[in-house]
Amino acid sequence: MKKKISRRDFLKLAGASAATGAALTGCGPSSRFVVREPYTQMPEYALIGESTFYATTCRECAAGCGLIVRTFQGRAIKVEGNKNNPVNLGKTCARGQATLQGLYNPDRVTDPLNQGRRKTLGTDGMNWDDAIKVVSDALANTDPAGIGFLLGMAPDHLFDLVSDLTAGIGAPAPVRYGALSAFEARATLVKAAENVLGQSGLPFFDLANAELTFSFGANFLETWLSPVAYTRGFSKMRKQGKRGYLVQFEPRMSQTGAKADEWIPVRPGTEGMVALALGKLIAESKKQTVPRAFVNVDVKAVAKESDVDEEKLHYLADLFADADRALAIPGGAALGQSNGLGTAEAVLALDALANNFGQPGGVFLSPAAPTEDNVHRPASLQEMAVFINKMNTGEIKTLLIHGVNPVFELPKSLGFEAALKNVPLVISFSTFPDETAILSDYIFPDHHGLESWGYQRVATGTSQSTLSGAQPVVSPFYNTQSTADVLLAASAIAGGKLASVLPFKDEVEYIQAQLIPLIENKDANFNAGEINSFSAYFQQFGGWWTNEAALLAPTQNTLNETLSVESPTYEGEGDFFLVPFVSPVLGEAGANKPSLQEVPDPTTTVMWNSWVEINPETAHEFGIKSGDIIKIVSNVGVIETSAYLYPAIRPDTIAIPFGQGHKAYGRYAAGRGVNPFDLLGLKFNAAGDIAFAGMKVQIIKTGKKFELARMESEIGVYGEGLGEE
Amino acid sequence: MAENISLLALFSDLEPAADAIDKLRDLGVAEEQMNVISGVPLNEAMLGRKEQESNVPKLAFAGAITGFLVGSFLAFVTPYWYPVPIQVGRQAIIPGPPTIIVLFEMTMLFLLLATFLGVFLDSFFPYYRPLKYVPEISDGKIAIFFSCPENQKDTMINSMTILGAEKVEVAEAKQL
Amino acid sequence: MAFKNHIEETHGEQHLRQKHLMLDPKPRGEMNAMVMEAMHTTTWKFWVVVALLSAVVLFGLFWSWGILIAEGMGVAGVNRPSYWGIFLVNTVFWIGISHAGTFISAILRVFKAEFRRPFTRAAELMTTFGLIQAGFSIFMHMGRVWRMYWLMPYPNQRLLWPNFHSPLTWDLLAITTYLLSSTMYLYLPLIPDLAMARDRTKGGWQKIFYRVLALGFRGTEGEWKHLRSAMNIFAWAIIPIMFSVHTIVSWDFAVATRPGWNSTIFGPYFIIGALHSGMGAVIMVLAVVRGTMKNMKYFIRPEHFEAIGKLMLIISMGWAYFFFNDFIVQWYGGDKWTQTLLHYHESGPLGYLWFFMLFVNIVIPWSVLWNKRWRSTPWIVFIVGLLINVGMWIERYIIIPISLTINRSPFTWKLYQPGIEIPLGIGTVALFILLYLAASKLIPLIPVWEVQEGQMAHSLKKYGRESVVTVSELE
Amino acid sequence: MVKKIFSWLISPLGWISLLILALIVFSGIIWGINLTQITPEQPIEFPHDRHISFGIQCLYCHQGASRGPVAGLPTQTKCWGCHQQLGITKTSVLLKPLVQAIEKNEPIQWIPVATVPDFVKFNHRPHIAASLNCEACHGDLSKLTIYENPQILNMGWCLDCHVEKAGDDYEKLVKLTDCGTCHY
Amino acid sequence: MKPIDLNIIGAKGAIAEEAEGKWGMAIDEDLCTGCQACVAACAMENNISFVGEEDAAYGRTMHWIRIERFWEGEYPDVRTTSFQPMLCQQCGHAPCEPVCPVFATVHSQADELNLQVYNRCVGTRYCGNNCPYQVRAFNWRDYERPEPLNNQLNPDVTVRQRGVMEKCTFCIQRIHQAEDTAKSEGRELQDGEFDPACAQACPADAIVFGRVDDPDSKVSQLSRQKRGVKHLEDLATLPRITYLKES
Repeated sequence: MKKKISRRDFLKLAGASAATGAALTGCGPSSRFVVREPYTQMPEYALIGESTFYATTCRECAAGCGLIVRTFQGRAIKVEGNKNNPVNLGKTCARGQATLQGLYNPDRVTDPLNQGRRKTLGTDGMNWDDAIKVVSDALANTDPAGIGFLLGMAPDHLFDLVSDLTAGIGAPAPVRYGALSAFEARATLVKAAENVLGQSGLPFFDLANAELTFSFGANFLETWLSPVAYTRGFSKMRKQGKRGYLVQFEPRMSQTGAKADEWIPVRPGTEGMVALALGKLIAESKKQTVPRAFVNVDVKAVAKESDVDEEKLHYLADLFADADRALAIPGGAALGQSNGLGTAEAVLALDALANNFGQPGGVFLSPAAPTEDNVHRPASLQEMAVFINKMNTGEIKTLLIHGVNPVFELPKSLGFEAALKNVPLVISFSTFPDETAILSDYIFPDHHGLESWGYQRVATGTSQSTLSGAQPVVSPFYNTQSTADVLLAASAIAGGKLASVLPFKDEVEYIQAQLIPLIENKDANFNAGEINSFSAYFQQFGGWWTNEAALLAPTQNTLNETLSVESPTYEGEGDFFLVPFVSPVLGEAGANKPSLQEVPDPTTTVMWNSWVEINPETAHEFGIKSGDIIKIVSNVGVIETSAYLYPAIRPDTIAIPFGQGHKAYGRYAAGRGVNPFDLLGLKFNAAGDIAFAGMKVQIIKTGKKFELARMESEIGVYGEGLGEE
Repeated sequence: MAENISLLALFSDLEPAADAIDKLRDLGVAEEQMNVISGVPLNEAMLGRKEQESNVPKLAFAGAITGFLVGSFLAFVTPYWYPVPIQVGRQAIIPGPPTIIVLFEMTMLFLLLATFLGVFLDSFFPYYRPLKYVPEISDGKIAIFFSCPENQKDTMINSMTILGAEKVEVAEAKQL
Repeated sequence: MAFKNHIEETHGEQHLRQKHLMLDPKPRGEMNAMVMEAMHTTTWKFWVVVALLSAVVLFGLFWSWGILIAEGMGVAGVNRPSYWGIFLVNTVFWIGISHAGTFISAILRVFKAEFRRPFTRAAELMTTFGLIQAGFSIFMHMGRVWRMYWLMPYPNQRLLWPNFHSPLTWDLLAITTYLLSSTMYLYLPLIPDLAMARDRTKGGWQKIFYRVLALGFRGTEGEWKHLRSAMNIFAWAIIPIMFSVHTIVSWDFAVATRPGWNSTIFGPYFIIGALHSGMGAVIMVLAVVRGTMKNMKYFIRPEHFEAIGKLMLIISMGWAYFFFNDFIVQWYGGDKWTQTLLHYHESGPLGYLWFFMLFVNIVIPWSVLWNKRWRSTPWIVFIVGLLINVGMWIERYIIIPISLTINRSPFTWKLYQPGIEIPLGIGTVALFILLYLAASKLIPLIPVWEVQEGQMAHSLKKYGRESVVTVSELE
Repeated sequence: MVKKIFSWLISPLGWISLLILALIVFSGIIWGINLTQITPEQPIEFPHDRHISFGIQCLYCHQGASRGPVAGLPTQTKCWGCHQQLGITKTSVLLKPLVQAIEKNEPIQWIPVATVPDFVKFNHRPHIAASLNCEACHGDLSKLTIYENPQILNMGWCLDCHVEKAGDDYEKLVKLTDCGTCHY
Repeated sequence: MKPIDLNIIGAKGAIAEEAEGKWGMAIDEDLCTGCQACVAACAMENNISFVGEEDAAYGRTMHWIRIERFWEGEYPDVRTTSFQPMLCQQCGHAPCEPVCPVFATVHSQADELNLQVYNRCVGTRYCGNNCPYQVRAFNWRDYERPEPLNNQLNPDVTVRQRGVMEKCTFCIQRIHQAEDTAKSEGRELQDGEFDPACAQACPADAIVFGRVDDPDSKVSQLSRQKRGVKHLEDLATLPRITYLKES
């Protein structure tokens, strides 16, 4: 059992570890004259020649999966899922597996830098005392109203710490953002839940027990909310007594669509209308009176507008009506439309019609977070727009950025990069030299996630109320410092109000202070009487969670109010709907991991690059062949990338993955592929999320060609070059 | 007994050479004291000489047997060299058809090696010391080397010259 | 009347003598002088060619090979699923070339085809030099060529011997056997000619070179007896070896569980293919030797091109027969993968190669070589030989990398694009030619004693009014 | 000139000279190989014999051997545990590197001697469990200062012992001679 | 364990009746979501090199496991075939084994696995040609793994040199380690005690690993299901992986 170990002690414990990895030489016996360095002081729990396993939390996305990291002689060797963590139960996704290539990435920020907004990563190193002085001065000398904190998506301890700090000194609350939250349309989902379910919060869909699932754009097997948790749910759904049936409504077949039993290619933006029409037909099929929510729907008109046959609608309605445990899930691109909020409400109304609120295989509200949670969701893009406006007007004097890469993760049209110029002082705490970091005045690199302490509230994905715990698995590889420590130290130096707001010695002490309220709750995975033991258990188990499911059953039933989904409006001129989607493999920040770059995309098997998906029929019409470089023109931008003739996309739609197109971010990411955010306009839906799937674009053949690296064979899979059969 | 000397008679044609051999025989030169050297292969029958012995076929046969044994060693013994014979693709440790290939190739290899070696052994190749030879032989001349007692030298030279020898002289061993 | 008749007869005889080398004897000394002169007459053009080829060998072969070894197979074009590429194509090609030598000097010797006499050595040289290129190609192909010795059977502390289940081990045994025996078979009949060269060289390093190589050969009855007896054994024994070599090479493919490869006809199909390219190569070499070397118009005459041309026509027919045999069996009963493969051969991106192969391997020889005058013309048969060699190389290219594209796992199909194989392949060609050029200056390219022996055996005999060539059995 | 050399070469003296030359080249190669096998110089000339004479067990320092694949090297704090109590530690030239390492808190850079190549996956535990003692492979260290391999650690040596230990137990022999037991 | 077959004329006739092997897998295609977690996990566990875009495009990826999917039908009724993880089938009667001239790929009698002995491999690539599943990966180059990425290398797995063939080992290092642990604790290895990296990572639990010669193991029970098929079964390669088809 572990005692409380302060982080600095830990550094000494893990010590200067082995250099055994340095000269692993392949199949020759030339590993002969290798220097072997033993620990200077061996950690008491380490055994020579045996691996040590640490429980921590995955930081690759905000889902909060628990990890067990195998370390050997002070090196992290392998990431495995934490079997106890209720989010992932021992499983991981590809991104989680590759997290070690972030830790040992050859392109990390190794020292605190006086970056000075250079074009490339600066070499002007500083020492940490000066760095902390810079932060301290910034915090002390800026008018509190002029301090802007921009943090990553995850609701973690740093967010709590910064929230306490800003609240204490009267600065604006920190803003959390991540590209994933825009693609998930989280704000819309939360808003719709508030409207339909009567409570604010992220809905939890009990996929595991559903017999029939209609998913409207929710790509829950890839990146949506908590992919590993939903994949487990999917697996259980398929394995249950009567094999669960999945119908996916989306214009472009996602990986989830590929696993669905039926894929309904609806016109982008009409998902909500289809849901309403289905609601009417289901009620009719069930021989019920059509609830008021659905009475205004003209099924014929919907069929016409959505490009789904009336017959098909009838068939689907019967399917839904006959199912014992039917579930409808709104999400993803369906909500990223001008009518996204209406769509989300309409789909949730289907759940209401199925009467599955709080039932197995139905809709719940995610459990309340174990610790206090001020702002439960990341900022919507509209809120980001407001933030950027504040930057432009000079309202923000000092901007501190951590865990997010807004230059890359925000649509170009929002003008974040330009707005940065209007902020006098920008400090980045990025671990990697990403686009935002190199445009900052200073980079004070945080540890990699696997080198740092922390906790993270699990927003959704499990029925238990969960706080996922993080601890360093290796000693920091470079001269980096925890951002929390930097802020604490800076506050302490600044003195005055700043010091009194955060009277903590270091990060670990802060975390422990936050954990104290949990000791009370005895119905959890472990019990401890006092904080030191509690803290040790917390690290050992990789977090804290309730034993019992803590899901909340929605109460409100909205079927008696008329629902309507207006026709979607699209921005831009062009023949094609543009559907950007997050690369299921890379996510928003995986591009700098070489092995992840080489993991093929599940649906297209493309590696190492971006592509644009076009229906083969359309491509044929335009004379586009596989691998032709295509110019995609929207009203705000132009990008060029190779065409992938994708059989499962609407002929009037093209799709581009998000995840590549970095200009910085290390050797494996920079200069590779394109960023579809360059094309997006500034249309928001009623909940403030960007209508990212509501663009119309033009495509122009450039005559250039670049063959994509594909795992699949074009000959074997598409019969390319096999001649006429 | 008088000391023997070695003589060389050079003929440009087959007939006189054959006649000369008969004559030499008459003059009492023993068969094994004569040696015919030519630039093209001549049958013993052409010169009316008795057939030469060659060990080459016998050696070749011995080589073939050796090769078969070597092949057998490779095919039947070496797979059992490793403590537990290594299994591949559920084939027998000593697979039938491939064994035949190994046996065949090794037999043939050693057969031909022994044949080649046989030529060397039988002909005392390589031999770089001085030998009795005249370069005209490779121009198609036929040379008869024979030895006779020194006192018969002139008789021999005369009779050879009469029979059409281009040149008759005492053979000297020279560096070839 | 009688006078006129006489004139006609002698004219006929003269014509025959002009036509047949065997009836056109020259004194041995003169022939020797001609051969030596051919060997020693070297023009500046020769040195230009040698310099060019040496450069090609240095950069194409050794430099590229160095890169290949240092960088790994990645610089070549091999990939999944085409794990084998041009290296193996070249190996099979060169082994094929090498078959002509044995065919001419062993099979024709056994069957006493007299026209072979002047060019047996030229053909045997091709065998040895071709096999050297084949060996090079195989070693290039290996991912870790520095561990090559593990293929050899030798006692070692690991207690591991080669795997005799593997066709590649059979290959190694067979090619080693073939290389050794063909080299010995080249060397044995060379000894008397080396002795000849020794006698006609006055001094310098050449004298020592010939003296060492001639082993002290004089031409005694015993020496001739042993030599001929050995050559007889060789001629008989090397024929099954030659057959086994190319059959085993074909088994590399035929025993594999791959569509298109798993064919019982591959053994004879490969042998006939080898002879096809080999004869083409022989005729090219002869045309070049006749055209460029001094005095060679006496030794190599249209009658030889005519005879080889006839052989080529027959072999081309044989090749067509086996090709069709292989094709129809696969086409008729083939499973879906084989069907796909055959379809891919014809209509894939490289389908034109398939048709080109059939054109140059069948159409061209059939339409040219039936004509006696055409097939007696060196430059025509040279072009035919060249085309056949290109065609046969393409045949192996189709069998190896193109067929490897299609397997039972369609997710992996990928077309092969050659990389560093091309300079390496050109390097082997250059090395082959270079070795040949060197040999032509170092050893008598014409087996003078064999020619003389043949001329002794041939005579004209009159049957009534006709003069007929007769051969007496001297051997 | 060439002729002269040739005639000299075929003389007995020539043959013998050639033979000697070949021998020199051959022994040069052997010496080169041998160079790669000699025991390297260590940062501390560690006297194994003295430590053993004090009755210290191998496993006291190389404690991983009974538990897992690697026997391991002791941390310098372990060395220090005893050595700080010894007066000689401060004065001995031999121990200077140790003192320095402790002062600077830097690891001692040992050079492993009893190594197998990366492609051999050796595990100490089953060997100890099969009641082999350390001397069986590492030799009698009570007579050595710096460790030297008592034999070349090659596959033949491993295999010999494996076959011997398997005895008549066929199943054990199969396991102990399986390629996958050591190479993966 | 059966003693060695002394049969001189190597018969292959009896293979269909051979034992079912030792280790095996059942892969449920209905559950596999194609998420590639197994691919990444395998690469991380087994020190698999990344080859870069150019080589990846040319069919030189080094993954030991890949997910295959094809397309069926025409738009709008188009759909993918079920995602099929393809890895070494550890054939009982492996076509890759006999063709290796140096015994670099052999059948392990102890573990009933198809072994690739990297240090014995000379790189003839015949095994790769002869594998009907095309799951072997060749080290086309010494692929660069810049500092400090090499810190992550798994010490239990050999780092392969250029010119060497490699392939899935069923994570033999984990098998050995688990067996060793069980032995040191004096007990039998339990079903599900350990998993290869792919099965361990699989979020959908589509990959189940275990003893196929134990009729009670989870993998045996799954393999007995009616929807279980062996890939390319007609080649009589005796694959140890059973694919459970979508019902």
